[in-house]
Amino acid sequence: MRHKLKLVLVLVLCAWTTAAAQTDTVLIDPVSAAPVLPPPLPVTNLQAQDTDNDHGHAITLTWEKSADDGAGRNSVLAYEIFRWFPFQMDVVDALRKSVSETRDAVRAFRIDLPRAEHALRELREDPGKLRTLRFNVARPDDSTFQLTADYAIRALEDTIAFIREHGPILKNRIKPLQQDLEKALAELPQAYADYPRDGEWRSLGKALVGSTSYTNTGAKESTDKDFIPDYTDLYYRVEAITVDESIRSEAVTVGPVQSRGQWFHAGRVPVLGFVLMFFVFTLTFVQMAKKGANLYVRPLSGIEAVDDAIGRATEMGRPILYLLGLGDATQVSTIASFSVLGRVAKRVAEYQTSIIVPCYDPVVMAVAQEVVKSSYLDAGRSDDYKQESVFFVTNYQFAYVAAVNGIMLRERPATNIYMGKFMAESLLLAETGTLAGSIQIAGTDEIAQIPFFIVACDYTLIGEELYAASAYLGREPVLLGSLKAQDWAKVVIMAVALIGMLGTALGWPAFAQLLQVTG
Amino acid sequence: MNIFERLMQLDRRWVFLFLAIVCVAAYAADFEVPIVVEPEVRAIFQFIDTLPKGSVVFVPMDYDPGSMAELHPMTYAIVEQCWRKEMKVLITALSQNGPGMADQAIRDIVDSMKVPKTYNGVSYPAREIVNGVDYAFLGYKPFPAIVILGMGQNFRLPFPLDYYGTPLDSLPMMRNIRNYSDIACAINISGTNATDWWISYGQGRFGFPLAIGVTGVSTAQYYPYLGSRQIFGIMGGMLGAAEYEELADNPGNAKDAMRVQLSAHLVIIAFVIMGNIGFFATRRKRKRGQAEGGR
Amino acid sequence: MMKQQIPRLIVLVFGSFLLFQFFVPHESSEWIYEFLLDWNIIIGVFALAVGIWSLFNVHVEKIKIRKFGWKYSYVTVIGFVGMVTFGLTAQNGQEWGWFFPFLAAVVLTVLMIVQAGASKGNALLFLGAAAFFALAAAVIAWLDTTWSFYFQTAVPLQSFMFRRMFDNVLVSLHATMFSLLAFFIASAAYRAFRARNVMASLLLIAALVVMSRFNPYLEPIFGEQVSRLSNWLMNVPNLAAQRAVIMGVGLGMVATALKVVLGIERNYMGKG
Amino acid sequence: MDYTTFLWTTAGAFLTLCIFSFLYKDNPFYKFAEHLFAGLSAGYFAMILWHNGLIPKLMYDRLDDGNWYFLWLDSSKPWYLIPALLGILMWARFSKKYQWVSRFPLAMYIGIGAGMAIPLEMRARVNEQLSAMMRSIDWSHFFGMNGFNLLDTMSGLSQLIVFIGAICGLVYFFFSKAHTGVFGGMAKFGIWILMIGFGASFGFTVMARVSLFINRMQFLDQRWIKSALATTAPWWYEVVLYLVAVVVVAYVAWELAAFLRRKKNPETNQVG
Repeated sequence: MRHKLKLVLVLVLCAWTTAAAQTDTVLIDPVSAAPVLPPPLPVTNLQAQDTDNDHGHAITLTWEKSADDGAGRNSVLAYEIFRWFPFQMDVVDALRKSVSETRDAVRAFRIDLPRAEHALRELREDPGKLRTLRFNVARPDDSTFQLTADYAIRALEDTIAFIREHGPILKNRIKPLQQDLEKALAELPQAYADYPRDGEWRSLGKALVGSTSYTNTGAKESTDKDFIPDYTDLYYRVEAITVDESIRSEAVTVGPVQSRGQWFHAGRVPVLGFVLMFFVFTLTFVQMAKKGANLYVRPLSGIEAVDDAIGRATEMGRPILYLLGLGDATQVSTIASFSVLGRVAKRVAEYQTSIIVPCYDPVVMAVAQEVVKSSYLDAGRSDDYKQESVFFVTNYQFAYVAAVNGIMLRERPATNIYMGKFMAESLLLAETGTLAGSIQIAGTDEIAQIPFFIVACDYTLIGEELYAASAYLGREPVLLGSLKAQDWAKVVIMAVALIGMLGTALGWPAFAQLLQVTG
Repeated sequence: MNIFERLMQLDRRWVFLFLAIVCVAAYAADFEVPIVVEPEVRAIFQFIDTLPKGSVVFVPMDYDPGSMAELHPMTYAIVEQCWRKEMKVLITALSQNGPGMADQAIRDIVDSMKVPKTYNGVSYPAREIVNGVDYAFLGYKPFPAIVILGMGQNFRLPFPLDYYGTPLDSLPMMRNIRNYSDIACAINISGTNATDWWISYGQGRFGFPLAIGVTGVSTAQYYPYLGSRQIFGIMGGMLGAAEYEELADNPGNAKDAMRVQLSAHLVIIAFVIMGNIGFFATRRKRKRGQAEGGR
Repeated sequence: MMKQQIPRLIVLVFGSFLLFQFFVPHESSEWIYEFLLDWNIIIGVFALAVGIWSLFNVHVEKIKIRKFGWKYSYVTVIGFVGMVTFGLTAQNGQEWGWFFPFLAAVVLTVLMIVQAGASKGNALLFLGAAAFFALAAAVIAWLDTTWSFYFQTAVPLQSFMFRRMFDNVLVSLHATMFSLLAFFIASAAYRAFRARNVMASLLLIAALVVMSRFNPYLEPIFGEQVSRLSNWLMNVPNLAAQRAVIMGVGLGMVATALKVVLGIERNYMGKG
Repeated sequence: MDYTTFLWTTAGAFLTLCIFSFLYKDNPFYKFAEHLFAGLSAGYFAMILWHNGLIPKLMYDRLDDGNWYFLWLDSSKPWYLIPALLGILMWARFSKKYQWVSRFPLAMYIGIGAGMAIPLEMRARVNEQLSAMMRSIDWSHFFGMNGFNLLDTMSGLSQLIVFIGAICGLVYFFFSKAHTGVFGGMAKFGIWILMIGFGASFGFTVMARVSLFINRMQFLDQRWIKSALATTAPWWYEVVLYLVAVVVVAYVAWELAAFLRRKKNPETNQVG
């Protein structure tokens, strides 16, 4: 432990000297030092306000460019932003650091102790093992020093004694330190309010030349280094800087300003609008469908193939392989695939053939088991249901593919159905399926994989068709109603796109801007 | 069963076997693939080739080991060309995991400069490449946009010291180099979106000649900049690298891989054409059969 | 009621909360959001046990009915147990000590349990053997100090065996499986790229043009038009196709998710 | 190359060859590699989840004083007991009778996914694409530098094709209207654009996939064969190399014999 502290000191010293050396180099730079620049003019009209549409902990600064930015002497390279920090922040930082360091030390002790004990035992048995010693032994800073077994044993004994003695002490120190930290955090608002006493300006960063705004986004966790407290008076200042950082404009100060979180995100109104529109469409058409309106849907060959394929499997006496893809159960494409699986499994149960569902994710497997089970129940054949037909393979892309390829060649399913999210493995699966002589029906929303399915499968549901498949297979009016809603939403989208495009072209960009989502 | 029907029902394993044999043979063989150099690559080569001795070529290597396979050959060819022509090279690595790899690449090229070579009919003697005289490697600094802007003012702003910790003014080569106005051109070889900044912040603001080398996947998206003359050349992926190696008469990994790539592509195209010939031949027969059946 | 209505209510409550949470940037809504995401991770971790149970069941079943290729099931079980053992242990020094006997004991324990599950009658014998090997493993673990267990720290993820297994075996298998695509893309192209109708022809021609971009033998004939055309295909029709598919998929996703949240689509959840 | 590295590389190379043998047919070597891959990867995944999911989410991060508690009682975030309990409900799946209990956590899982997806997908896939479409055409490009040059991706004509293509692609996805008349024509144009885009995307991928195979060849050649035949390598490296080669040659010969035998009596001819 002592040598670790020493090391830290040396590192800090090194860092400081390097930093100092670097600053020196800039100052004596002979090329740029030739003509001394006059300081640029400061920014004007500096304003600070809470950043909109966020969770708080952020302030946005806006200003008008310095007269020397892009015009005048054109000497501005960037704008440097400062915030006023009360010294209390240092107290908080220090406490935070010691909490985390103490915790790290306790954690490290837990790993080091058995290793040190092991090394010690080994060394005592056979001093020759010094060369293969895995444990870092503290050594004096002396280049002539030669590590001997005796020294190593003594150092290890020291280390072990140190850990044994200080481990519990450190462990017990964490809680009091944490309480101190909480207390220090509670005092922060007051410390900020004491501006300009007991604090100083610190640089936050630079905004590139030509920019007129800067957002100081802090962390919301009080344990984070960049924490900015909400509802606390903050002060900012901006300076224009030149190539030579020591030549800079006079500072412009702004404040006090407080950050706070918003309860509504105004930039996302267009999304809300579309969601509500869709919601209304869905409810309307579902109601219409319930009342018995005749809803036409155009035939999809991929869907019609499903029935034939199940019939074919029954004739051949071979199973049906259903893959849900690589998505987890939170992904909508997987959820859509569950619905299709339900329909397919019901037909499978009715035809009394069998289905195999190898899964990539345990949760997906659990849901798929429920789905298949209830489909068998619906078909009135719950006795035929075998839970083992829906099983987990592995959660590693190409291992899954290898295993499924093996299943395809050994079980020789009559039909392979791929629905859901597929990545690079799409072609591997589909080609192996063709080799095994299976009829293949695929549906995915992964654009990059659609070409491969189109090429290798007999029927492919492209993109949105995957999401319509369940409604098509179920033929329930309620679900067909929601297809109608999708179509009307498409009409709205096309109309909006056309109006927006023409509007932008004819010099009326307001419409396009209205629908722009920000944030 | 005539030949076309056989062609239609060819077991895919013949395709696999043929492809595998061709690929392995192409990998093992030592034949030269004719590489047709596109004008956007030739522009880079000729620009560098016609530079006078002692000019400074700036090569920012903004990629990490992930895209090494495609981009390393470009760097090797360009830097060696510059050194053979007795030019100076300035290198940065604005990708976080890149500097170590870039350093290794520089050492490799320095080693290969120790033997005399003949490129495009011109013999070049062996040369000892000296750090600070023939090249300077500035290393990595975060925030590429700021670094690129800062270098436009003075290289010493973002890089007071080079990668090896030497102050820039102690390097003989850097004494006369202040900012972009002192370099002949910049060839940005990049696997990240730093290319966007080189184009808009670097070239856009300071107007030096810029060419880029990017990964195959992102090649298509940078072609518009060629049309608007913001860049004077572009090398895309393995193909672009191979083209440059061809121009520089300095075959390396990219040209090696191109042999296999090309053979594989040819095999695939040949099979597609064969499949279509078989398809049309049998279709005519099928149609005839149907017609006869109808009669 | 318990079996159907409550799950549906849960979907409605959580679904609509997260739907509206998107429009509320405030810290408190964010806090719940992050907490809920953690829930999903935690449930996923617990579900893994179910997955592994299923994996073992499948292989035990295979061995039991002597299904075609049942012997290979042992390979899977050994691989799994080995990797888990490597993932929980790390060396303390350079030596291995009794690590490999320990590994063997652990593997044998699990194999005996599998055998007990697959056997028809003498299960007790295998369970006894499993207990014996488990005891042996425990004794070795107790006495041997050249290595230790690490349950709470991620040390084993960097340990010798785990890393080597990953770097050499898993990565090799993964990369090779992936590289099979080079062959499959060829056979798929051969089989499917036939000008059957307009659509297939368009697919075929576009693919051939883009592929020819890499072909130097064509360049002298067509000049640079091929590469320009392939660029155009990638940037114009491909972009249009992507837009159409993305927007359609977006609507389909929203429709499906909405149906699930509102309980219109109930097929994904079991009945009875 | 030291001998452990060489042996591990040999293992990787051998498994690489095993997987490649799948191109001929399903065979014992592939089965071995496949089952090993499945077991190892499941174990790997379990350990990653253990060390990066379970421990940090449930144990480590929840500890404030460095102590390790059972089940987070007494820690400062006791509410993490809720997801843990829900996770334990997942284990109801082990019982056939109480399986339905696991529907509660599953419903939550799906509810969170569906609810989150509605606004997110609406924004990312519909609103953003719509905004991009509205700005996609720069009319000055019709008259300015590019004119009507079809092959220029920036020309006004190309931009117009992207816009119309996307609209017609959307028309193709209409479900509740028959594809007839003008509407049918638009849908047809839409599916053509889709097909051209997909073809281009297919052709573009070929090069990347072939690169994967080149990469595997380079692995076998440079990492394995060259290191075994290196002059500095011990003699037995070469022996190991030849042993693997003998296995490969023997298997090929065996399969060839089987192939010829099948040719003689075609009635036993079987694929795969």
